Amino acid sequence: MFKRNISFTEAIREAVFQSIKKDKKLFLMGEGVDDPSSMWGTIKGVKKKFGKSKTIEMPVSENGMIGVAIGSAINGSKVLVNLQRVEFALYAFEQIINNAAKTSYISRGKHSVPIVIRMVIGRGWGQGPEHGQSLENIFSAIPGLKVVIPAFPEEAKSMLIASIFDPNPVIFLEHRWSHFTRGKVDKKFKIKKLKSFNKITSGSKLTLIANSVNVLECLRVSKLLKKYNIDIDLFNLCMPNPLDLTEIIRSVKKTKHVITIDLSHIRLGMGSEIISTILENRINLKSPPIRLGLPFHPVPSSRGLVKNFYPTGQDILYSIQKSLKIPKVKFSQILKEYNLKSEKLPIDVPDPYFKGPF
Amino acid sequence: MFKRNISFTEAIREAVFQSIKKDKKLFLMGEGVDDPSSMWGTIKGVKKKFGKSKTIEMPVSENGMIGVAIGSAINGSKVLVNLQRVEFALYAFEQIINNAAKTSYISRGKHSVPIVIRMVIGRGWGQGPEHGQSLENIFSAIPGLKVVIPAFPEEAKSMLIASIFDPNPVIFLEHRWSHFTRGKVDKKFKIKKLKSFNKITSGSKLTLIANSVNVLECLRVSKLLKKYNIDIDLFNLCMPNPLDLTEIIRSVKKTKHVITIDLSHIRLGMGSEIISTILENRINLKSPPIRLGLPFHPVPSSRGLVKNFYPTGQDILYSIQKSLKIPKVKFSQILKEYNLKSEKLPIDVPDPYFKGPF
Amino acid sequence: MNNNLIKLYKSLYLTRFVEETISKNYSKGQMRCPVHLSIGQEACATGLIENLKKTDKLFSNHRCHAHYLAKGGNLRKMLSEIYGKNNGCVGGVGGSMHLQDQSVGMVSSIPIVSSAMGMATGNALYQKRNNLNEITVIYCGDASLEEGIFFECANFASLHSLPIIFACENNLFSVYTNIKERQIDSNFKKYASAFKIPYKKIDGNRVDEVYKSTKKIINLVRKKRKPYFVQMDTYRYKEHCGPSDDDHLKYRNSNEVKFWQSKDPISYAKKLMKKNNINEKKIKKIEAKIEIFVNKQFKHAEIDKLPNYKEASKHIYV
Amino acid sequence: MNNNLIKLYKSLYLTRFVEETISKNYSKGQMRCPVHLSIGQEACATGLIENLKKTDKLFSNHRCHAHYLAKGGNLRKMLSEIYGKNNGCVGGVGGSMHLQDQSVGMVSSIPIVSSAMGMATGNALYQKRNNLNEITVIYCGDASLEEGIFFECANFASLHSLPIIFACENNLFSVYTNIKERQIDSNFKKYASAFKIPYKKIDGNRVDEVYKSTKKIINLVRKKRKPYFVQMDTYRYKEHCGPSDDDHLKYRNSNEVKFWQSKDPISYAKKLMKKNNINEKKIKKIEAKIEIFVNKQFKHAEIDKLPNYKEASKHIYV
Ligand SMILES: Cc1ncc(C[n+]2csc(CCOP(=O)(O)OP(=O)(O)O)c2C)c(N)n1
Ligand SMILES: Cc1ncc(C[n+]2csc(CCOP(=O)(O)OP(=O)(O)O)c2C)c(N)n1
Ligand SMILES: [Mg+2]
Ligand SMILES: [Mg+2]
Repeated sequence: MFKRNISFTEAIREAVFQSIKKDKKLFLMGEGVDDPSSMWGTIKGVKKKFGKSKTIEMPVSENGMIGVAIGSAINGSKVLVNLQRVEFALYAFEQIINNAAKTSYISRGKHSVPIVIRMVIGRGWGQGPEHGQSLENIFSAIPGLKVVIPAFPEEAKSMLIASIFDPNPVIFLEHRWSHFTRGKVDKKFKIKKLKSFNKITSGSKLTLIANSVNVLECLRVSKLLKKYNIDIDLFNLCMPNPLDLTEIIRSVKKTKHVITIDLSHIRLGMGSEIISTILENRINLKSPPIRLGLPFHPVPSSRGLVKNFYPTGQDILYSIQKSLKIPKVKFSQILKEYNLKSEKLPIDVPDPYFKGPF
Repeated sequence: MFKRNISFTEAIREAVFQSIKKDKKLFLMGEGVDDPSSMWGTIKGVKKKFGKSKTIEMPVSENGMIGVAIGSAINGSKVLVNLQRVEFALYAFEQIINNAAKTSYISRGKHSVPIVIRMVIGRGWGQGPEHGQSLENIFSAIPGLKVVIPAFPEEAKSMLIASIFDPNPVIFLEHRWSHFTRGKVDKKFKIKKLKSFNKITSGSKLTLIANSVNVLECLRVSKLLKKYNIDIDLFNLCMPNPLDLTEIIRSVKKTKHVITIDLSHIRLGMGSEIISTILENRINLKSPPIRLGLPFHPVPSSRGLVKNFYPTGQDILYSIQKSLKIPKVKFSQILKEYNLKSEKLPIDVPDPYFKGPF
Repeated sequence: MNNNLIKLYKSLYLTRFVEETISKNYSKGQMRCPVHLSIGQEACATGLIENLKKTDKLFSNHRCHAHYLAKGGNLRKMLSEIYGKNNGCVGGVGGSMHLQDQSVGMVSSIPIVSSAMGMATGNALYQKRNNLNEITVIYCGDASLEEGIFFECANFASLHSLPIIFACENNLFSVYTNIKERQIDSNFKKYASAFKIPYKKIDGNRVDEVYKSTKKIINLVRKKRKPYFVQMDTYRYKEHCGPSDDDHLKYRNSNEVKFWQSKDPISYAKKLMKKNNINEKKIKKIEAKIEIFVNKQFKHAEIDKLPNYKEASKHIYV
Repeated sequence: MNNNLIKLYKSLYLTRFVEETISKNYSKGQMRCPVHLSIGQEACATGLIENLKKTDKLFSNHRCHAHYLAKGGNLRKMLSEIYGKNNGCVGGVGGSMHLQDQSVGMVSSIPIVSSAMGMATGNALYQKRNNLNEITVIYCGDASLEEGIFFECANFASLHSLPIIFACENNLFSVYTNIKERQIDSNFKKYASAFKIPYKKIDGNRVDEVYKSTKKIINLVRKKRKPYFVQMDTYRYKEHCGPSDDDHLKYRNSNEVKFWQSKDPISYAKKLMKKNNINEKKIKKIEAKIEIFVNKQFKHAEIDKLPNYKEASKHIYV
């Protein structure tokens, strides 16, 4: 296994290039699919390398575009659709929910819809209310869709490949800040099975569940706490739909403490489903579950207003303290070390730690 | 207070007529808004009574239509939009989520969007996968929207009036089966405050939360159990967004037993939010919470396939037994009485009990 | 010519008889799903689809019985589906509004107005990209031209020169609402022209005209790989949804109703046959055979079993 | 005439200078939100909007600075918004893409392509229903004509004869993508005709032509209460989003770029003024005054405070 340190962007691009090579039925579709930005470089050069038949430039017509993707796919094409922001998909909810999600069900499996809809979640630099939503909980409330959210470059590559070769419609959510992360990525092309969770760190004290950029913050926290003998079972909820909670149930049975972090709003977020399921499973927690995530209002633009909006490492630490009742003295030491290590950077750009390498 | 026994349909119609009289800024909009069916009679005769300026017939263009409603409303019109099925709104998610929900927020309250979007939830008679969804959990995951779901004629009237006179965008969900219910309804026009829950029966043994037609079934169950000294705190979750759980928390603190029934899928349904919140509030339940609702797949058409799809009175009874551990003998007696009273009717039409009067 | 006429008549009569039988038996309460009958509109389906190859792909909407049958869809499976039975073409999950039969290229019927439009356009893209000798036909109603997705698809189909026919059945109504209340007029050429898509208006009640005109159009689309818009004016006899007449509601002008009844596609085709020396006896024989066949399929569907509820949770994913 | 020219020039120059200053200062990292500059396209905004009354209502998209300013929007509030400050026109929640100023009829800017279209049409419906002497103008880009909602709104506006102007700035591009890859051609008359909406194409870089043509159109729309489609061809100088040039990316033909630069709307207006005997000195004086004013507003915005984070959870509901 040959692993190199590459960026998330490069990992996505490698997945795309290798998938095109593997399966000539695959092509790309989107607004600006071969423009100089090419989804922030993630699909740069596809046309140059594979010819113009592999990229279809689309008019700014999202609902029609998704319909076209579905119609091509039920015939045997594999289609990778590229949307620069999750919000643009709102125009296409009709096609996504009525047709992409239900075609297999209604046709009794005779038709499949092997499309992947890449959507980027905006954050920072004043994205604001209509360029900063994630909506993963909404897509996860629709049976028939798969929803994939990679956090690390390695996941980005392997999960994009798995999504492309999955016969079902996949909503593939990339956080804009994830694009900057770096990490070791296997050079090989491999189709792995998609699973709901990737375990990031192991521990016995507390189960921590997050995804996308929040996992990076959790990882930092988990590593720090390890030094203080607080070992954490950290899970990346990288496929919230379909949701298989077996591993989480097992973990919480062991730790008896659980914290979830939603990428979107806490309200009706993945955390609510996870925690309800845990409770239905008769697990006696030692302290109440805690949900973190976004408060229930639109994303404001100004950096002054996003203070207290996104969960931070500190928020996570405080929640862990609350759950585990870490002694005050010890906790203030932890907090001190955390604050020392995290640079004081503007709130609206990714923390350098986020770049990895992971 | 003069109350008559009228149907849900008549209650809606009375609310519409009285509201038009009260506020000349109100008008109706929709596909077939003044056709012979006129939303199953709920808005019959508006044009005849109030003139054609009160009804705007719309092309079959849902996204444009909602946009037009919003644009009229921010100026001071009140708009009541009528959609025969929830699914038709999928075309309009863009306008609902981007503009209806966010206009007040973005304009810092300078604009308001006093629109009500009535949508009917289909069930029975083979509605199938694209005419039988409810999606209330999805609308409730969007901050800025209000979501209202009346169960009884009285609620239908008072909550529709309240929705019309609310300055915010309201998704008003009517279950098709609710239209047939009858009950006492105050003749007066009154603008009441919208609240998340209406308490239907009071009790100390268990907290039961449902909405729409499921409340009717719960009411039947609750009345029956009362005879057996099992008194239930039954709540109608008639406004899932914004969600105020104060009353529920109080009730569960008392009963220590909770069951939720979602109108839509259990997965990421209102039950998940309610149960997570209860747990976060450090309430020690005496038995695990139970969530009922729809399994996580599309709505099939055939009456053969909807068996086991919608929660029934029996399902509710079994869940209550599971939660309260009702002695076997007693429970089989209860079940027997329940079965005696509920007629054996086809699964795909409303039970006569559902008609009320309530 | 005569053979052709007979073929067309068979398809017309089959459709009419099937739907009349649905209408007749619906009140027995065994077909427990909404039905949108095409009675009166059959020639739009038959005339065009008779020119298609089995490999050509068809998409439809809520009013899909006629399209399904004209394309050669299995009748037993259609009826079983409407009856909600396990032999239904989609096992009972869809009902009347979701008919499909892969084996004959009847790809999908979607009861959300215009929702199949995007899929059909994507299908045509697939055909073009893979140099198939197939074409795609999307049947749609007059109201479907009010949904934005139609314009998005028309633009894309024209821009990429796709082999797709937008086959619009203009019955002047969306449910109870006249087109005058929804569009500026009922000449759809203006929409086609907006995307430089060639257009033809055809009397949708004359099966020979539909057949002849669309034969040429289909050949053109097949050869030139480019879209075409066909407007077929026609009229529905029954209520929008359900088995009955609803003329007592008076949302349609009674002269208009009479006018269209005088143009009944079945009577018209019959006259045509007679003109071509196909005698009454022969016609009766054809009809009788169809009736026997159809009645048998209804019997089958009636006695088919309800699907097992466990099927309901299958195929959510492939 | 001269007074008019001067008024137009002031608006043009204000817009240009404000945006040049944004461009110049952006790299300082204090305007922390995406900006879509209209440099090169100013005459489309100025020429038309100068004819509007304060009570007329304007809607815009992501590229809204010029529209906001031409409509008389408060500059300080605009800049404070872009700086993410508490004096911003929407208190910092929106940033550059959500400019609005109720006091001058700048109703809303929505950065989702075509999303404001429905609201604008609804606004025109309101004006018509209430017999107001107002009209509505929706500014939109060439790409916005690819979204289905545009057609839905055009149909409705025409059907109900609403006082709305679809003011389309055709800068030939959607981000980096030429209109040729998105639409069959760039003559939008075909879309307007599909709904029998009167149409006029105007050179969007000549403020006098925009002004004169739209004056007539606005009068017509105001009197006749019916929609109009105005196509203004123009060109953006800077990158789609951001403060810089991006000609090195070569997605636009360099001759094309040069051609449009030779048609610069500011230079053109200057020449016009000179022709009308407004001398260089007078022009310089106008410019200097604007520059002083603008620079002062930038200073204000820079020193405005960041909003309190507690504001972020307000106004979710009215
Ligand atoms: C998006 C959407 N809006 C509304 C409806 C309700 N509806 C069902 S059929 C129909 C009429 C469609 O008219 P047309 O397209 O002309 O077809 P026709 O019924 O006349 O054959 C309508 C409005 C729907 N199914 N989907
Ligand atoms: C629905 C939607 N799709 C895509 C985008 C991304 N986007 C932002 S601006 C833009 C270009 C729009 O082009 P045009 O309407 O011509 O306006 P211009 O930028 O040229 O002024 C695009 C595609 C968006 N904001 N909204
Ligand atoms: Mg019709
Ligand atoms: Mg443009």
